[in-house]
Amino acid sequence: MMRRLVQKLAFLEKNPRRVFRALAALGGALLALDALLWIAGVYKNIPVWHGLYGFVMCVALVLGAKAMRHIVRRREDYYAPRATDSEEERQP
Amino acid sequence: MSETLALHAPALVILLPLLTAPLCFLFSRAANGVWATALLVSLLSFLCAAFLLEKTFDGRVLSYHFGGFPPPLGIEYRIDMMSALMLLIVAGASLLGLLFARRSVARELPAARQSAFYVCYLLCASGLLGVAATNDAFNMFVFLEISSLAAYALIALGGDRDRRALSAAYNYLIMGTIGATFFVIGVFFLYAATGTLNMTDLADRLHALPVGSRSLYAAEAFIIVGLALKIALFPLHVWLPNAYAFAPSAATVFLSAAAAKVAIYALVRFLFSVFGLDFAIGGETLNAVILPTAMIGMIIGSFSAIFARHAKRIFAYSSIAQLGYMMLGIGLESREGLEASFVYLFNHALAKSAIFMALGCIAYQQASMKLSDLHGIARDMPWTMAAFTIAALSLIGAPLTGGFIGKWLLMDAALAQGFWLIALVIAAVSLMAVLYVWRVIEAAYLKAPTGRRRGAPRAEAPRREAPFSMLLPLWIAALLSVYFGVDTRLPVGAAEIIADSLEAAGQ
Amino acid sequence: MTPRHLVLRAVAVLLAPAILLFALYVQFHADYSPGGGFQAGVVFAASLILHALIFGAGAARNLIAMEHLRRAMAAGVLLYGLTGAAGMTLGGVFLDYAPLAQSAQAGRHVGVFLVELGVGITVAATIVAIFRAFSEHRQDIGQEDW
Amino acid sequence: MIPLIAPGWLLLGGACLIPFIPKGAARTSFMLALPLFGMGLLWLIPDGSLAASFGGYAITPFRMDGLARIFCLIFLIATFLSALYAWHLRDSFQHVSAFIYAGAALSALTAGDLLTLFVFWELVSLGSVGLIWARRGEGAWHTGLRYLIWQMASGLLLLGGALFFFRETGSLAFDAMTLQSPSAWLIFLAFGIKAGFPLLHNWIQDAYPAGTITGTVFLSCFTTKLAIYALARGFPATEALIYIGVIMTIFPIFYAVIENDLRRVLSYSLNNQLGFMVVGIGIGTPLAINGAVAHAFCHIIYKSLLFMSVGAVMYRVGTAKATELGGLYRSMPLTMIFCVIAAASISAFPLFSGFISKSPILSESLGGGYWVVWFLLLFASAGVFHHSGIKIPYFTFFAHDSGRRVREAPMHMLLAMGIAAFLCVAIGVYPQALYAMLPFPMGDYTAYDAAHVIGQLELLIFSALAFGFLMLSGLYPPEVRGVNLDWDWVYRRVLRRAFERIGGSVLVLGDKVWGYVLGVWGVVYSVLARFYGPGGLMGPSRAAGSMALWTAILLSLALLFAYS
Repeated sequence: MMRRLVQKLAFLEKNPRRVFRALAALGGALLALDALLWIAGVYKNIPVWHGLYGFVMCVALVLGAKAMRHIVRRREDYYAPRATDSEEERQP
Repeated sequence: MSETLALHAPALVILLPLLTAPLCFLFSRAANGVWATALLVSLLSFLCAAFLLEKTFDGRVLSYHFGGFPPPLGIEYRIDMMSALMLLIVAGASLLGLLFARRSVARELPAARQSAFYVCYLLCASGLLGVAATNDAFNMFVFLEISSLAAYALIALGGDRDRRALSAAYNYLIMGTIGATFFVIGVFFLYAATGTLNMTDLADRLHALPVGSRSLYAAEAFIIVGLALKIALFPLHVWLPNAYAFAPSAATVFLSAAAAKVAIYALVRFLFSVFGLDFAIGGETLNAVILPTAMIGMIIGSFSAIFARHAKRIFAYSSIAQLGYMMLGIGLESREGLEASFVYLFNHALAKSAIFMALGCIAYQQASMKLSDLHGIARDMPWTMAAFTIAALSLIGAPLTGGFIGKWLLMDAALAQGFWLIALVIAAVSLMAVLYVWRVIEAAYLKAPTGRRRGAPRAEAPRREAPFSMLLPLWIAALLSVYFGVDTRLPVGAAEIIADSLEAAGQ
Repeated sequence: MTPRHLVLRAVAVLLAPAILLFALYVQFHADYSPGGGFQAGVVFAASLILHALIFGAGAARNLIAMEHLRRAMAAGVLLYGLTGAAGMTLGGVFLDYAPLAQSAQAGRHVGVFLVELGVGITVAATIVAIFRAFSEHRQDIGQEDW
Repeated sequence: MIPLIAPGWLLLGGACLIPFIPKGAARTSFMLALPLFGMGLLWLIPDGSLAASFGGYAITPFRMDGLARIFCLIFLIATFLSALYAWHLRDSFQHVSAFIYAGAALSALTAGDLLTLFVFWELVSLGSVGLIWARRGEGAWHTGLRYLIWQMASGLLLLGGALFFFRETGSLAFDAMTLQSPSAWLIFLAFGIKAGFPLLHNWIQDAYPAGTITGTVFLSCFTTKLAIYALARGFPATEALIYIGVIMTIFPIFYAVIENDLRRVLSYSLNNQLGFMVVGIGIGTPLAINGAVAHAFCHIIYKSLLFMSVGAVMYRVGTAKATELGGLYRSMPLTMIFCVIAAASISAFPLFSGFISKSPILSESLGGGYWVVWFLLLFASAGVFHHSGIKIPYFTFFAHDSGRRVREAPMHMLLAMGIAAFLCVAIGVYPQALYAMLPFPMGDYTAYDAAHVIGQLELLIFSALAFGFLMLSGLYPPEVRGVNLDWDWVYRRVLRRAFERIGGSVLVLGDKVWGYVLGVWGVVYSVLARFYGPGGLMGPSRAAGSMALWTAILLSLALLFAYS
């Protein structure tokens, strides 16, 4: 079972656009369902808001963080030798 | 039986060691025999003290009339809660110190002087016990002198290992004698003015006297200064560090736990029970004198401890700082302050004796007590250093140890009167305690042991753990200092009764 | 060794027993006339010190060894204490001499006698010992050792 | 029936016994049995409290009620899972530290007064620092010290607060307070440090990646959640908390996106999750508090699961840096699955635990009229998905193949992760069981209505789309080695440099002044030495002479006071 799972994942890994397209299709379907339910009057939320907001904010987040990196990033041994991180201590 | 014991216990607790001392001196040559006798007597004395504490825990006062002459004519021993607590501390410290002493003394003193050590030890203990028990001012002086003379001898006995002990003992002798003289001058002034030496009677007669008697003011000044010398209150503390540092280990254990505390007791007795706070040097004036000196003493003592290089001297200086805490509670002149002082005193006796026992264990294994020679000692002596760490935590005032409750009560007492600054100083001095304790811990646990020391006095065997007979009392003291940090009924209960009675007397 | 200070030595030999006798008088008549263990002890010690002054430290050591002096010191204190304790064990309190004999008065006689004797022994021994300690003191710590 | 021993005390007692049990199966079984016994005790102990007296103060060393009970339960579960995860460990120091840590945290939960709370609050610090020091090495030593200083500062603030509180109210009881007195502010700050308030948060990201593999799993469970409990108990419905919490949810996600060390990413994300809980407490309605508590409950499980899976990778590969990892799904598929489950939980996918606990907080922020807060929390939710939900599994198990081929995680780690993963799903599928244990009744609240589910799914899918879009277009910042400066830069670098600089100049100045002082002293000394020195006027010992002088001075002062 594990082997088949790994094979499937390997296939997906080689075709990232396929994954993206599947996701986009799922997103589109959700938007449609959202709008339909809103029209049918099941709830009073603003339709499609969550999706758009999520997309925009995530892009903003990543780009913002990318910009921030220019300011805050330093070499890895900046605080050495008074710091430790998730790596085995390397021998000097 | 119980009734007979209740009748005689106030005298027995002191007479047992007092009479055993010459007995040992007369008959025994073998140090071990003397040690065993002294231990037995100390145990009996301790049991008497515990019995007295139990008897007085409901606020009862026991009185013993010497020779059957009722006070104020005869000498009276009067055991109230405060006396009983001091008796317990002194007798307990003496017992622990003796348990510890056998191997330590055998290693540190030449065979010829070992019996003398125990005799002096017993005399010193009986003197301190006597101060705590007696209700007669002159008798108190006598006991103060018995304990002091014995203490000088005890310290001087360290001279075989380190000649500096002799000079330390000499300094202590000079200062102690001045202190005792001042004290007795004060007592004579009081006697001249009132015609009595019984302290209860003194208090009554003093208050009946017209206000403004000059000789009484002088009496109070002399007594306060004389006792301050015995307490080693800043700036009269200079004799203490060397005396503690160079005395034989077992003597340091006992003196640090009991001697200065008994002097504090005597001061409290005179200030609150005899003179009362509305007397000449009372109230505001006392506040103005004791609080600053206590605080300066705390800070200076801690600084000296931080910069000291000799492990025993570090904790001798720390004693000066810790005595400052106790004086602070007294200087606050409130019920809470007194309560805090006595709780602190009790817990400090335990923690400090444990610390000096741990240092004694180290001294048993190596001659040098320099911090630089203690590197890596925790590897060789894990049990000793573990107990040391526990006791040091109590000294710092870590939660779940006796030191914590003492400091907490003291801070609470200071805040109760709105003394923010004092509370801050208490906190700051506790942090300083972390620093000097840390220096020892760092040396013992974190530094790699230095190789063979050059010019070592003798070919030293590899360091090993101290013998069981020394570890036992050490661990008893260390564990007790944790126990009384969790179950505070005994120290706090006793201190509450003491504070109540002193407050009643001080009004 | 040629004898010197013949007069002093002769006088001392004559005086010493008299002083000792006087010391005993002061000791044992203390409860009716001025005196007591302390004074008697000092007087007693004075005779021994006189002896030592005249005949030298060696003779004094021969007369009574330091060891015995020490024992005497302790024994005196012990006599005092045990007498006090005896009152305690016989039904009184410490230093209460009444129970020591048939009648209270006789008991107090015995008690005071013993106690004063203890004081006398200790004082005499201590004073001689102090004198010895000073007179036989050797300089073993030089000025510069401090 | 209070005389039953409290679960926390049981663990503390057990911790003292651990060194005496031979290493190996006997000891590990003992360590697993302790939390199980604790759960049994928890089940037996009814609500109530135990009054005692300490140093003349009335204290409540033990108190059990709804709020404490659920936290106790999750702490015990976490202890069990972490201990199971650490089955392979043969380090007594870590074992004892971990159990003192867990026991102290549990005891702090059941503390009914500030003094008891303080005692265990400090013990938590002491126990936990051992898990960092156990990494052994200069870096770990310094990191541990920094961590300890923060924790001790928190403890001292709490102690000071307790003292003032007692002076103000005459009681030490630990109950709801208002931010109106200095004492409450001190206590608030003390809790704030442990809860990772903004600018007080750095110790989390500094210390957690520095812990041992198993130690960090323990660390992630207790300290911060204890602070959440304390806030829920002491400061419910304190409006300041809402805004503090919102900031806590926002700023860490930026750092999490660009951080390379995956355990540090998780630490930032932990900080962000705490923000949600703090907001819930700040809103303070019963539903919001329930949400915060439930979120803490679920959070402990999925966050420790995340730390476990990353830890398992680190155990096999030797590093947890995104730049060094990738493609590990081939070697460690089970670990990957558990990691994805945890990621889905923290991202609040429907049917996973995060969803059912986060929804009440979001609903209440909307219901309470905090529109801006709601917007920002929504943004933070998307951000969580981005860095914890996608980044952690993606860069560890997928992305570019690092070429590392290792063995699957050891059995006991898989078992611990499996149980945690099962709990994540179980709670998500059947939330009523958790809701029933919450301190306030949940009524007929359900997270699973159409609006919630669709809205959340939409948010997550489109966040994933954004990630895909950025990756495919190459806009996504590449993973690079490096450290990112955070607020701790101020004290780790700026203050340190300044201190060294100032210290240096002070030393230079000091040398000059000292020179003069020595010169003057030389003169004075030679005069004094003539009097006090060996053979001098005042005898061989200087000390005795000066002391006598002091005595005279003091006596004259005393007399002066007496006659004045």
